[in-house]
Amino acid sequence: MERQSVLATEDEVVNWIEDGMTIAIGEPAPMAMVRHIIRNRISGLTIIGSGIALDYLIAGGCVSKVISYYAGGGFGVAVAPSFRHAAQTGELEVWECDEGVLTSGLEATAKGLPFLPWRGGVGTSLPEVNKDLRVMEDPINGEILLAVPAIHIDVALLHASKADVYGNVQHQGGPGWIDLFLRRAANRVAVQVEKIIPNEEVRSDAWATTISNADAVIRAPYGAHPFYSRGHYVQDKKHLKLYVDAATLAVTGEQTYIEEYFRRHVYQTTSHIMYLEVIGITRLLSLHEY
Amino acid sequence: MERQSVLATEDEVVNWIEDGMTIAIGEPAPMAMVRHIIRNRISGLTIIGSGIALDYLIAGGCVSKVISYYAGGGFGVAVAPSFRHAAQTGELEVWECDEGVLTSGLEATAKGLPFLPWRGGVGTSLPEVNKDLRVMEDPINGEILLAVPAIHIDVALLHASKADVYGNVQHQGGPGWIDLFLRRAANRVAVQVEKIIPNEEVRSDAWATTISNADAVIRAPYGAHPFYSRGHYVQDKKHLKLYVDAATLAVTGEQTYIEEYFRRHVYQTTSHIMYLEVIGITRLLSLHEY
Amino acid sequence: MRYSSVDNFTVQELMAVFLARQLKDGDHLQVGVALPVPEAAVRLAHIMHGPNMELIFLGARMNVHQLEQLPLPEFGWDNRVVRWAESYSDRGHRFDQVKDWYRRVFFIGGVQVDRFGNTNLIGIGNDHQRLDFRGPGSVGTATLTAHVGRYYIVLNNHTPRLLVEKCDFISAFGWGDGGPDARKRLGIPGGGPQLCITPLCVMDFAEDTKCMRLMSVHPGVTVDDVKDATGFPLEISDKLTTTKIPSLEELTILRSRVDPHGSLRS
Amino acid sequence: MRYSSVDNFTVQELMAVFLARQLKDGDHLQVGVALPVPEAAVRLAHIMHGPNMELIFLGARMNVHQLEQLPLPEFGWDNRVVRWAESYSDRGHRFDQVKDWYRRVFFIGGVQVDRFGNTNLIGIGNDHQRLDFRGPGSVGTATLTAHVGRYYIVLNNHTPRLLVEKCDFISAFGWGDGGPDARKRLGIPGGGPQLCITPLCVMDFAEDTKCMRLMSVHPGVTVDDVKDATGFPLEISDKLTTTKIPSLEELTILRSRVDPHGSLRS
Repeated sequence: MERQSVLATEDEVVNWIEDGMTIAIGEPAPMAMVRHIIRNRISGLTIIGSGIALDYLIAGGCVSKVISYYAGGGFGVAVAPSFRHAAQTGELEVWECDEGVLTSGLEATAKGLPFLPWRGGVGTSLPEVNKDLRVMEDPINGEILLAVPAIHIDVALLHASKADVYGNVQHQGGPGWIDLFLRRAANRVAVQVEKIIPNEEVRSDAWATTISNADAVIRAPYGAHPFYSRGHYVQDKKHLKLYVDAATLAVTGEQTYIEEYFRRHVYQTTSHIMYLEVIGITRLLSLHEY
Repeated sequence: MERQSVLATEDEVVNWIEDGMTIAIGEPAPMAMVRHIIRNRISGLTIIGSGIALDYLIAGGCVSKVISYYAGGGFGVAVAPSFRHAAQTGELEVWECDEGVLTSGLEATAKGLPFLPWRGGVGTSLPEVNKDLRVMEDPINGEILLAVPAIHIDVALLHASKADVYGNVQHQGGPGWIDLFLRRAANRVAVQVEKIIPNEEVRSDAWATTISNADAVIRAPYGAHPFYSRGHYVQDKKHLKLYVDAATLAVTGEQTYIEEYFRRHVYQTTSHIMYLEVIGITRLLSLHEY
Repeated sequence: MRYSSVDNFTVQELMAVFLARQLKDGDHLQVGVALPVPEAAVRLAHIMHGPNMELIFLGARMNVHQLEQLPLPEFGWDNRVVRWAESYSDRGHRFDQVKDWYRRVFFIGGVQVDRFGNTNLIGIGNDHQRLDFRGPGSVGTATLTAHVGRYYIVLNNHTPRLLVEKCDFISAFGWGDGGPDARKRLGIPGGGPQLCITPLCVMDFAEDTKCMRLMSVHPGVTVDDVKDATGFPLEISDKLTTTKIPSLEELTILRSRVDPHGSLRS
Repeated sequence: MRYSSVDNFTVQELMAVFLARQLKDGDHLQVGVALPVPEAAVRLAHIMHGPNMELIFLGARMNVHQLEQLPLPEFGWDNRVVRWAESYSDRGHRFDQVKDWYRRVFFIGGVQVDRFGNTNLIGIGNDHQRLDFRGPGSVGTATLTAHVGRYYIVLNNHTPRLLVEKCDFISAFGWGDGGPDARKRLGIPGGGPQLCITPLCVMDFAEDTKCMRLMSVHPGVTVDDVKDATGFPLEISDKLTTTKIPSLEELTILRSRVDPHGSLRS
């Protein structure tokens, strides 16, 4: 009898994901898996995510609802273009929240509770535009709070520095702020990593283990590209501008550029490694952190 | 202008503590400060603490109320002797809880909330014997939960491996399970450490920093004695047996031994360093971890 | 108690081996302080059939299946066990992932245990502020027993004062006033107590009433011995057996790799 | 906007220096992404008079008073700033110590800001599911503004569409419908918005009404310029002044140690 490895392929993990599920996207963005979801034409998803990484999935036609605190843009646009367009036309349902409201709902799930109270958002429009939030009086002092319902996640997809094959994950420079909230609230978690390390390296610094019992570990060097991965590379601004420009044109009716973008980077490739070949080693190595 | 050091003496920290305050005792036990509280004959305290470390403060006459989830004994007794006696005679008020109830109250404070809901304890006697706990229905699904009121701490006293003089604390082998809850709920926190380290060592592994902005850092090598300090020494079983036997005799009416214990280890010394001299370097060095 | 069988094992060894057999590969095993029988059981199971078990001690998570020896800690708070850690199970937020505790298995004792598996660590008496016997407190048991997938009541004694009709106080809710939906009615998700293991016998909970029921007596113990030592009328299983003794392999591994210092034999 | 003063500083530089002067030693300074003026202000204050300030970026806590240069990040999510970390401010539990946020200072923008300092990052329009302009979302502002000791509204533009009578949606509660007890009535502990700083002027909130009030105009800007650019009737402070320009020392440090690449000059 042996201890079982949880090392998995992109295909194995994408097979967990069914149309209509709630999928959480961490930060740094697990772009290898994001692209694989788009490539597999999964649709009707509820996405917990933010920024341009969220925008990819919307542009890719995968999303019908977002639970998002932030979909900012950059590269000349104030708001992620596909998100903005789909939200304005009503194609996309937006579960409006702020970070503290979202994490309260995630913590409720992780703690096995139907709700958690939160003060941030009292006095704002959040409970008006999001009917799942209830204004409540606390049962002890009668203070006004928001009751945030438990938010459930079917699969959380995260990107990190390294992991052993048993699902012990270690981040360099700290995990993204929301990743551990997502992990704790998710039924299953798959973590892309830059590098697989031996179990002995995990044990040598157990405090550095940020996630244990990941359900799958996927080897994906440069797997956050075109975003950053702490300790490894910075974001690829040129590539992101390419995407943002194409997506911005698409919502004005000019679909050519975004179609070409997805064809070249997603549909014509079948795996993350093939994607990296398209990007090219010269570009990748130019993204060094320091 | 310079960045200010928070390095402090035992006297400076004990001056924060007034009769009747709520003081939290971490784990490993910050025994240098526990002894200094007894030495300064502070009384009427509400203590959040556990086990034999809590028992010292009760035997030392400092405590009128405990918020405790566990006051187990060891060394031949099932329950900490002074705690057991004082609780049975009614001298000591016990705010009955379990770990999850306690941490919910501490988290409520840290989150700026008047209460947090918790499921653990539903169906038990806890809300009957602790009237501060309320059985509530959650405002979303109507599930039965306990509402735990925010628990406030005036000063938390903790023991850790190392810190810089700016209050960045790093534990070896992880902090005690409750220490960070206490830290987050406390108005002020003082941390005894085995060693002061340079700020550069902190920065070299920022993820290892478990507490930042400690209000005071006290240099106290062997400061958890007779308890363990992870990465440094194991507990001193002989010394603990001496204490437990003396405290057990005391509650049967024979005060001689506990008085002698306190005289020798607390009242006749004026500082932690003098206490270590009483214990002796030979005994201390015999407590090596591996 | 020492049995005069060929193997000459102690009742603690019998209990540890029995308990080890209840544990399944993949279980996450959480043992509190000062419980040598469960401590030995989880180690034995981990070695014998649990390469994917997770052992949780003092806030550390470990998988030590490959180690030659997994010796019992010398005392409850022996922090040397954390040297095996792969991660810390709470990192300062012990209760932030109870959702996944359906994978956890827990072990609990008490100063009183009632016929429905409710347990009391608060104390004995009528007036909470003036107890006849003040117990150590609930530790994490109210919370753990509410959420873990299943748990086992493990007792060092078997007396009518310990196994009572009704606890003076309940610090961990077992099957309440009985019935298979006792926990569901209160919305308590965990699977509840499965067995009660004592130096005399093993008891389970009857499916319909969730009353404690004698399932097996240890070698040399009679049903009347158990009845006399129990403070409530005990149901008897129609499949009543004698507790299966340790195999040679189990006892060998227990003594050589888990309990080389003989804690369970003293 | 570039001023043709002797120093030839830009309005962004003016705003950054003004804001730096509002910050006190000991403040914990939290800057969101893509806000170069506050980013520069906290760095400048830290160097000039804040050796005990704490800078919080991207979940990392740092004190970098002793560094020669504290350059602005190249883009919002430039993780290289975490190389200065002494600890991580959340370690996976961002909101577990809001109690201590009375020491924090925060900076906020919006797609709309109303006369009582309520801000809107949700969007513009009547129907939330079919907005005319969909904003980026609340980020952490609803929570941060509820708890931080004080905060500053910092805007890159000053137009009647941005500074409105009433926000279509409120994502961060400022002074509600006005009055000094607007926050207290709702039990919101944070100190609320203190000033609104735009490319034209600085506005405070009148003590009695908590209405936005013109406090100082930037050099070369008239009161009428500000009134014309504001979507609500603006109160004028009886202590109205011209915003004090940067000193030579401030501008030198800003340009040499904080903004060597000239982000605020482009």
